[in-house]
Amino acid sequence: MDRSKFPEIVDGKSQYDLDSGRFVKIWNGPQHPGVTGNMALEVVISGDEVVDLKTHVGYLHRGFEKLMEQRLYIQNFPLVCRICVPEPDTNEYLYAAAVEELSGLEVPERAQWLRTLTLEMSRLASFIMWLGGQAGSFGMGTVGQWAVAVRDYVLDLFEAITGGRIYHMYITPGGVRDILPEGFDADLEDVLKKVEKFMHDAEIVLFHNAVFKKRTKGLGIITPDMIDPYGILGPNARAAGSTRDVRKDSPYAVYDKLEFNVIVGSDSDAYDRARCRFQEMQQSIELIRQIMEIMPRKGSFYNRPPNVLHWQIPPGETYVKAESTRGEYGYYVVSDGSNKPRRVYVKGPSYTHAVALFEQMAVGTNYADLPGLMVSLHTYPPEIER
Amino acid sequence: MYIATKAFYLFVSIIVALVWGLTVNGIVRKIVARVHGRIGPPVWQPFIDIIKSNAKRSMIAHGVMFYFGPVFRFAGGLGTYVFIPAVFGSVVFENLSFSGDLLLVMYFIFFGQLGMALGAGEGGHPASAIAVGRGLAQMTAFELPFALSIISLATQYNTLSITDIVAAQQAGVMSWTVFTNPLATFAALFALLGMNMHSPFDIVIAPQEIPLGPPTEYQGSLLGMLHTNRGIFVSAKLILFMNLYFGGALNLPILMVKTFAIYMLSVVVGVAFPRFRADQSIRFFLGVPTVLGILALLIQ
Amino acid sequence: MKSTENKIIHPLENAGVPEDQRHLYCDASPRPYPALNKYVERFLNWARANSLWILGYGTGCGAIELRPLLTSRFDISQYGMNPRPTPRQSSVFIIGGYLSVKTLKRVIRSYEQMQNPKFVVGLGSCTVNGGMYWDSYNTVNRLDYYLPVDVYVAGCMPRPEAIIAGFEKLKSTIMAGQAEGANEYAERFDWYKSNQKKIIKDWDMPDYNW
Amino acid sequence: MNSLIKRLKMQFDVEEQTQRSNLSFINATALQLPALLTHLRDYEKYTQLIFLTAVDRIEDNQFQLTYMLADESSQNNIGVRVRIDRENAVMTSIAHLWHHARTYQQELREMFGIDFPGSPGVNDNFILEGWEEIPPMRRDFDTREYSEKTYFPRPGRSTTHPRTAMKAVDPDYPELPLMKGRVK
Repeated sequence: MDRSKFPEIVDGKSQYDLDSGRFVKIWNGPQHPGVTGNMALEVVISGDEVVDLKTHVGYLHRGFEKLMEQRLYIQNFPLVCRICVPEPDTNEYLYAAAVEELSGLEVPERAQWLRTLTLEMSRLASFIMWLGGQAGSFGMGTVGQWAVAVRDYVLDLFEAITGGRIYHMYITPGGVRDILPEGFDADLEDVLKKVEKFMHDAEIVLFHNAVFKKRTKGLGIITPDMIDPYGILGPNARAAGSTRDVRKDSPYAVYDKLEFNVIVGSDSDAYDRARCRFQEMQQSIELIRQIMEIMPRKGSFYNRPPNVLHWQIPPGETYVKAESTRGEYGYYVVSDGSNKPRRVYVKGPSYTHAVALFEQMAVGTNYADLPGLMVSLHTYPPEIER
Repeated sequence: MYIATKAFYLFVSIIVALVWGLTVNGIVRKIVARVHGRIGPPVWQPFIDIIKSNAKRSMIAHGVMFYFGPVFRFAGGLGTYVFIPAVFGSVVFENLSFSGDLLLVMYFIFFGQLGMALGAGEGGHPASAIAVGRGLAQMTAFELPFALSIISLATQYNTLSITDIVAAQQAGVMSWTVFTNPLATFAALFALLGMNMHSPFDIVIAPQEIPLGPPTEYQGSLLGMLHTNRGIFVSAKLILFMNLYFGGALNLPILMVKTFAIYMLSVVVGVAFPRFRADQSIRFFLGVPTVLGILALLIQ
Repeated sequence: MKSTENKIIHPLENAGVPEDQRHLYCDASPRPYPALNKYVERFLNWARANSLWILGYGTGCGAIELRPLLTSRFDISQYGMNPRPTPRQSSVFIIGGYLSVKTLKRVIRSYEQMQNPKFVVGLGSCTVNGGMYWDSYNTVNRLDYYLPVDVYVAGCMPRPEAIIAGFEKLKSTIMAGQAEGANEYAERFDWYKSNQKKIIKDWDMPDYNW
Repeated sequence: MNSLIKRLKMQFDVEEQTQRSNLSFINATALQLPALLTHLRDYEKYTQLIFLTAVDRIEDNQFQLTYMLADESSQNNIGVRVRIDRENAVMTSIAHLWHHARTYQQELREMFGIDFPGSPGVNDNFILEGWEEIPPMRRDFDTREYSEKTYFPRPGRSTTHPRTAMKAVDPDYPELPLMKGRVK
């Protein structure tokens, strides 16, 4: 982009003179309803235009990676889902997959299907909440309210399967914790119909809304040549024409047995990204229906690991990845042969989106568009600082 | 004696307007909640909020102008109301309409905002300052179609007195301004959308962007005063529009029905639209509404 | 701004702030405000309990359950609760779970900017004893060492129903006139400050925030 | 994947270890790392830096840095492992290759104390604030001891070892008590 009218950057810091009266520095957050979660934006504006932005993270740092080194492998299993609150199942799956790969533990077929089901459901729930957030950040509280309510129906399903609304602790190393309850199919279909009705309404009220189009079209454009230098992943990259989707490229669980297309956009402005995510929601619903149709209903769902209190995993290291709603989510697990992991590194896709990319994209936008732009990148702070 | 009676009547009138304004606010919150799929707060919630705001024990100040902000705002709301005849032909509710005309009322609508701007600027919160800038710019924009509409009305009725304008509309429903001068009415209704600060024109108080806008720093009884003003000012604006465009009211029930119906316009638009940015809303007001206003003026 | 209170209990130095900015901040400790006449206070407490404004600050993962709570499913606005985006106007501070030291600093600033009857609800086990992160190097273990807490809602994560029950508890406490956390904070100001300063190593903010 | 490793071995002095068909790790020296990464990025289509992190190999008195790259189709991953000295932990910055490498290096500087001279803003606070101890992710930092010393632990918590905790629930522990009778 043309930076000639913005302050010069020296050593990663923008050189602006606050005393000149041309610039105002504003802190958006951490106590600010406009930022997603608990993070802060240090914004410098000139008039209505953002001339510099710095993201401050670390408000949610709990030291997960350190804590995981202190705990047994099985003790980490309830810990990992806390890393990403709106979509915990990806973390559970990845941790389980990494441990299984290092220890050579087999996973029964049926457990893989159940895992895929919960993964898709959590993707759907997370997307619904994102849609509400995107609408809310542009002042469309109605869709925001509807979205959270509809997401709650999905959470009810999770409660029926796993007993937990937010944290499920369902996907354990070796399989899953339980099978589907009685009458789940009918409940699921019921909820999917509700979600579809909501999406139909949202399409009319939001995507066909002139004001929404006016606000989002042309806002925060990601060009294809930005994808690699900024490490952009997931729908943000796909809206710019990339076809990377971990579910398709290196299928995990049973994604290779499902039929779906990678959703690719063209413009990658905020509207196009919203559109892509909206289509991914529809795709999620279709995938859930597919899974329910061809999922095996009999067989083992859990391969018992050896006594988990003395479970020592042979030395090695691995990197496993899965597609979350924000993009590729990865776990890098190093084992040194003891009963505790040597190192667990969690790679959340928001890490690059919220810091390096957002700091770049925000420059030159209108101050009033910042919250909408931020939500349109779909970032969750907890996976940045962990 | 006359003055004492008059003052008493005025007091009653203000209290009624305040209660009605707050009740409308409560009902609107309830309706919006139902659209959201919620139960919503009780209708009397605005009253509790005001009591609670005044029940705050500690208070902070940012200088003299900080205190004056809500006072000016309240004076603006009060001033708007007392120079409008609330109920046509009623002794109690005619207020001070004999001594003020449309221009004075328009001045008072502006006055409150300016006072608020001064006070909020003193508060020192950058978000307030930004919001004040946006608010004044947007207000100037929607004031234009409104003013054009008022001028059109003045030429139509050949007077600036609100009482006379109401009197001229008493011949029946078809003599209301909305039917005799629809262009001016629509221009003014667009301006009302801006005045009521519902979406899409609520960028001034957008909580996602500049937390709450001008009143960010206000708390305690100052906030209570702002909330009280919100009741009176809503009543005043709605009654003004009812008088100018919808034939006024002959008694309180009609006033309630008509003002509520006018307010519902803002509410319906508000729940169905995201908000405009300040520059976009200014462009909007200077577009269709202004053209409507100019046309109304030309036709007259 | 200078304090308008003449009664200075304990002069504060604001040592964490650069010298040329110290005059911008308050230099007086907070003071407790006595309750008014019994019957007046009872009425005011009723109003306070029925118009709880929540500070919109999601400090941790508990914030995710506040959304269903504030929206259609569990709509707490029917009990007169509303999110407010600014600490000046809010009366309830919901600590949504674990507090990292960095967040605690902002929480203290936000809390001190709230006006006198103010209440703190600690959400989740992590505010009680550190919960799942009890041995983490970055999260505090006991919230009540840093802020006066009125109600704890245990669980990880507490369900919305539990949070509503917590609010009911808070309401009854307020109506009984026992939710005097702000006064307690003022009375034991030195103790709270010393605890806070013990874990916030770089204290670069004023000692008391108006 | 195999042909890539062969090509790399011809140009660089690397060892490789294949974990999966689509994941390989190669060991390189710190000196050849920038050249290796540039080569992978520009000629082998490994255009994306997925992450950069460190593992504390305290027993060897070394840090292991892992640079995880993904190829254009994001099908294959290659992890480049580099060992550097633990006492004087300095590494070449790769912020000029990828913009987001800056934050990874900032984080490593903070959590492990590894310096990356020339990386923009590497000495700024990223996650922690006012940290005075040794960098917390180093193995010799005891988080539990620090927490107990600092954060006023609430009395009453005795042990967390699951053996005792689970015994308290179910006396006949030897089998997995929670799964009993559910496995079909």
